[in-house]
Amino acid sequence: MTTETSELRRRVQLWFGPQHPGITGNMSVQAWLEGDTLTAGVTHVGYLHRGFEKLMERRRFIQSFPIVCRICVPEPDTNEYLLAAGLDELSGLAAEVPQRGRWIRTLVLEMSRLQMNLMTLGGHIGAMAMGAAPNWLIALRDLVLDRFEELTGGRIYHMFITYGGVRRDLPEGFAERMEANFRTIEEKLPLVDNVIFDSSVFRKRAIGVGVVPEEWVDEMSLSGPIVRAMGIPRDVRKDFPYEKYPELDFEVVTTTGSDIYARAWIRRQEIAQSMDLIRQIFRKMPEGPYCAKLPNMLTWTIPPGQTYVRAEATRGEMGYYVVTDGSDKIRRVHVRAPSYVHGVALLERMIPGTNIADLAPLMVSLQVCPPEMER
Amino acid sequence: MPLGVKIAWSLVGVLVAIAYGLVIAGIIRKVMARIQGRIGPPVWQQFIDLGKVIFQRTATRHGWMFYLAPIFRAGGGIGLYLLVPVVIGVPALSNFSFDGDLLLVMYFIFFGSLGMALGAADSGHPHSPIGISRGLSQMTAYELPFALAMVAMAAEVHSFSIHDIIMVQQGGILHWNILTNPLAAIAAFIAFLGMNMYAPFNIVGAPQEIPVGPPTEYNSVFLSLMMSGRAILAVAKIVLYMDLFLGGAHSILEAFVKTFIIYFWSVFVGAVFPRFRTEQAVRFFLGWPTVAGIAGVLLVLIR
Amino acid sequence: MISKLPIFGLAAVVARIAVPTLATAAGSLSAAHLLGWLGGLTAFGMTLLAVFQEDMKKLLAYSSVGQVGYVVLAMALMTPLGWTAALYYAVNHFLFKGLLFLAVAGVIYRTGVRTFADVGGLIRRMPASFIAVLIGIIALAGVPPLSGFAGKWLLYEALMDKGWLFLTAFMMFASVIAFLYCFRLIHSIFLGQLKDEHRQVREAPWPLLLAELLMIVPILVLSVRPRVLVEPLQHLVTGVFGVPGVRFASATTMTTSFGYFNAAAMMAMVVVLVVVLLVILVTAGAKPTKVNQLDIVYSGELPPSPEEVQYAWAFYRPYEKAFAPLLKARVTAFWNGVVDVVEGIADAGRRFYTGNAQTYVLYSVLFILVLAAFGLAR
Amino acid sequence: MDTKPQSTLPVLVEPPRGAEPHAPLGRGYFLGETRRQQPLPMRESLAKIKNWFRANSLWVMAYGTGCGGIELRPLTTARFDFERFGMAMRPTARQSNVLIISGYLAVKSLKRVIRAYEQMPSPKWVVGLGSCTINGGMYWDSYNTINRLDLYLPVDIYIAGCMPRPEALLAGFGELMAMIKRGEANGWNHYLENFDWYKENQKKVINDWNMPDYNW
Repeated sequence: MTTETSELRRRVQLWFGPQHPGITGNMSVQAWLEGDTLTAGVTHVGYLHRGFEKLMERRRFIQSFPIVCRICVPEPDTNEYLLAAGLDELSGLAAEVPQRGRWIRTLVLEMSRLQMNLMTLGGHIGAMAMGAAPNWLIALRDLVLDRFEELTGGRIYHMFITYGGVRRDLPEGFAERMEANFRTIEEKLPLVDNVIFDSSVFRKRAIGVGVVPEEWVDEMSLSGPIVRAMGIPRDVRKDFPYEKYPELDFEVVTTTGSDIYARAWIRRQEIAQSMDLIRQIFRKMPEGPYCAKLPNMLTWTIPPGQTYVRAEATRGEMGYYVVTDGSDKIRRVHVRAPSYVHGVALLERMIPGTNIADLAPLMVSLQVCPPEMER
Repeated sequence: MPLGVKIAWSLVGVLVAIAYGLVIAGIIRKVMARIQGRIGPPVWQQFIDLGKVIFQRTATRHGWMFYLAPIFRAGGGIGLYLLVPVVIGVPALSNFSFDGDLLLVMYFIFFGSLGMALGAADSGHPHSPIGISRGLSQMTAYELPFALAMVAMAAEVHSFSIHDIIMVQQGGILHWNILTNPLAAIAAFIAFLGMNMYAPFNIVGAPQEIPVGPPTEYNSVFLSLMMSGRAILAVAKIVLYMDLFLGGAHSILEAFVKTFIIYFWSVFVGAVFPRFRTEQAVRFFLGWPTVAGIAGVLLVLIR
Repeated sequence: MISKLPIFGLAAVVARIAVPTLATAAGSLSAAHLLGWLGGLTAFGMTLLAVFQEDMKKLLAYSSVGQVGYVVLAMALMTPLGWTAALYYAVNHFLFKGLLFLAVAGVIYRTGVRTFADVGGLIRRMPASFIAVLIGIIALAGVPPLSGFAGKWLLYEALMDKGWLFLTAFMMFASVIAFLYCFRLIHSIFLGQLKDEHRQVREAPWPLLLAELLMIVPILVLSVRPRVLVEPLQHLVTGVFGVPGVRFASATTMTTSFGYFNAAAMMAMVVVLVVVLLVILVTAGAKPTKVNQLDIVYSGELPPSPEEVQYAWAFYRPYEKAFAPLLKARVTAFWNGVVDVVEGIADAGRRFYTGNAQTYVLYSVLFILVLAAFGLAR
Repeated sequence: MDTKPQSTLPVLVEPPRGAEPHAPLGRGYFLGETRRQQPLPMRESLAKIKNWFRANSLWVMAYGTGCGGIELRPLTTARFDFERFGMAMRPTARQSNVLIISGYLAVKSLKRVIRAYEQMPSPKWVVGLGSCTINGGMYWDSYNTINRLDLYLPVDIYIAGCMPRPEALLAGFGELMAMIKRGEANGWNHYLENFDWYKENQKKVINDWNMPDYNW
């Protein structure tokens, strides 16, 4: 009469996504729930797959730039920079990129890190249903987007960094307007700190939740804020300096705890760090040309070769492996996307034992960016 | 007053209460929006939403129990409202409050919740029972400080009659229970946060976790009844609190002002907090709100 | 229902011997007060344990023990009102718990499983049993329109009248916890997704349904006219104490020194509200299309089998976590002891619950006879 | 000879994993008894009033199908705030009226979008956001995306751009509201009237078709 209840009936299968407000984009986590604890989870991708790496093999070098920025929608500039840096290196254009061009590239990269961190910090508490802080932070992010629009003409997709430098020089009075925006941001941030880091409920929800063990760092090649939240000062900007980062004065932000709270704290510190770096850039930037003399984009060919370039995105180390074969198109490109590691491998490994309520904050704190996972 | 006239007045009262509940919900959306730095919807947005939902061209249902959730939600709200005197001394607005006492009112709150849970569970969606499991867990937890406060109130006047509890508070603000027994009032008002399901206690419908909990499958006319039920339930609960702690109301205007203040207590708390996990919410209510309630009862015993 | 019989024994014993001694001892911390807290703690602890059961019958067994706790508490009050409450509660509990056991027995008989996770969605196959359980749990939860509320109301009025304020609040808390298992009982068996192997299940056999009907009718009568039962019980109690606890203001209204309650008006209000709202729901708006079982909003994906969509196992896990400090460490040993005892009692009790309708009817008749004999003897 | 009228519906739905279905394949789990084909012209009394209510309370389904989802965040939050026009995000398809296809659609997403669309109660509207929904945009030659959205779903309004700014979205929604008030936004009617055509198109691109056919 009494039979042992089968495993199948003890658990409930739930899909987080693709149509789910708790998911950070168009992806899904198929999870199994027992009581209120997730016992297993599988990440499903493919909802956004466009085949970038394939599409680029059919396009000329300059045609690849509009495509490549769509790889990570909220933070496109890292992708543009990496493709540009790879092509620079392979074509020998790297030596000709003028100093100001490099400074502007660094500026754009930092601005994009700033706006992404502002959004993600709001996401941390937004995933726990606190509406006010994300609203404020996204409004602050819009200020940075305004500057992007002024500089590049686009709010989200900029297509600004190209091989040989950047597309145009800074507009008149750009630094002053940026400074005014920074003052607004700095005025608002203490309020945000107050409702996030001083909130007893957030502390209860975030401290000790979603801890990533230190052994996984090398085993799973983790990077970015996840690693820095363990106290390991690993940052591509310091370890493998690129562009003008060696000339900038900054320390890698670290903390201990490795939980959701620690990662949120890292992002909060990096917002301040980005603003500081941008101020330094404006101070140190020399006058001069912003772009090398470019060859005819329709006939330009790059000699055969291959290279791997990397940069620090807000999510971790982002890398491009670029192969050229002497034609006017890229032979092969592979994107090393941090979200792929964090969103598929790490997330699946962390789901067992997670409370159902903690999945959304966990995903935000791992900063999973679905389009980057699928390319 | 003849029964027929009384029923007619009550019907008017119910409609007014639904409208008032919708207006309050609209103002809340506006206030929340302003806190978040937005303009927010117009205050009458809830009426438009309600109309839109009724005018939906198609509707879907599951089993026949599916009908029960909106009916019980609205029935619980209306029933609760009918048992609570709104304005003292005006027979037209005191509803059927003489047919029941505080215990009945307390259990009528559960009538709506339990019925809603039963109906929603029939949809077969896993989010419904998960949400209900969370909601019922939280309900038992805030019930303890609430019950302590109720017991303190009732012991003070040696009666469970809401009318008696109002009458003992007459004669100025110093006689209000919120001042004569502040500890019990604290316990009750914290329980009120849990009852109203604003953050940090909005664990039932949590969109980031189980969108949107029990009413996931509800649509069209079902949803409209649920929305009006929620509106009148909110009004009935704040009227109950007004009667218990703020000395009731002598005029409709006074009732509006007092209920408004009571409701906004939970909104302002809700605007600046994220959400608890279920077990954290349960433990919270069993912690110092309960201690406050016990102290409130002790206060009555000492006196 | 068997577990109720000792209550009457207890009542008789307490009435003859204990009243004089205990009543005189009432003052500081009386033995009655201790007995009261014992009853209260039993009600709370057993209710809490019932919430976490995965087996239908175990849930009902724990629930019964918890309900006996209420009766013991009411007995310990040593007031006319308290005794009336205790006796009313006992009779009422006999009715709805018998109903629940019968209905659940029907489900077990037809499906052959006793674990919540193994059934579900049976409302489509066994609607009559569903209605029986629905009435049973509404009466058990003490939610207004049905007879359970009168029992709860009498108990609270008696407790407040005696001045045991903390016990009143504690009992309110415990009785709300009962909602948790009430909901679980009905949801996990009858609502949600129907399993594939139960698509051909038939309604419970008619003798069982008849027995259920025998229970439902008195419950409904008591819901409208609790006076029918309270008045004779009152007579019994008045024999002991000399003063009545409950007065009857009208045919349907009961009053105590603390409050009043009109059962018929309540029932009328609920019925009118439900009918009116149902009419509104059916006539207004678009005509609903019935969709099938697995046609649910599932994040845009197709749901897997009904087994994996039904949330039934470990239903109140967060609640268990919240009470973990209470259920852990040193207390565990104590509760384990309690559990062993209770399980022993439940196992013994299970021999009476044969699942055979005739036996149940026999029990009922015997019980009523004993009740009548008891009443006559007074 | 079996004289019972045969179902005109093709058997499409696989039973869930590990289940031995008792009901006829394709009917037991997902399908209702009859498929309700409602030719729904907007000829009803009070149509104007109803449309006014519908237009002023658009509930958008929270489903960011593509890149455009990134501009929906600013749209809902402090700076652009679409709630002041009575719009709100709803997390469940049963309670939403507007489906925003924010950008390109991968074939895998298309399947989920169709399912979500069919579960929404009518009247319902589809907003195509970005160039990708019009002609494929810059992914016109990708092997995994669809190029023209209106082959698969009835699009009521397109908002062009890559990606359109929040202001453009607000303007688009304003236009949609005006269309609804005029009674012109009848995409869902079109879907019902040409149901077979839409299904045929959908099945052409979705190879592993295991979707229930329902339309209410």
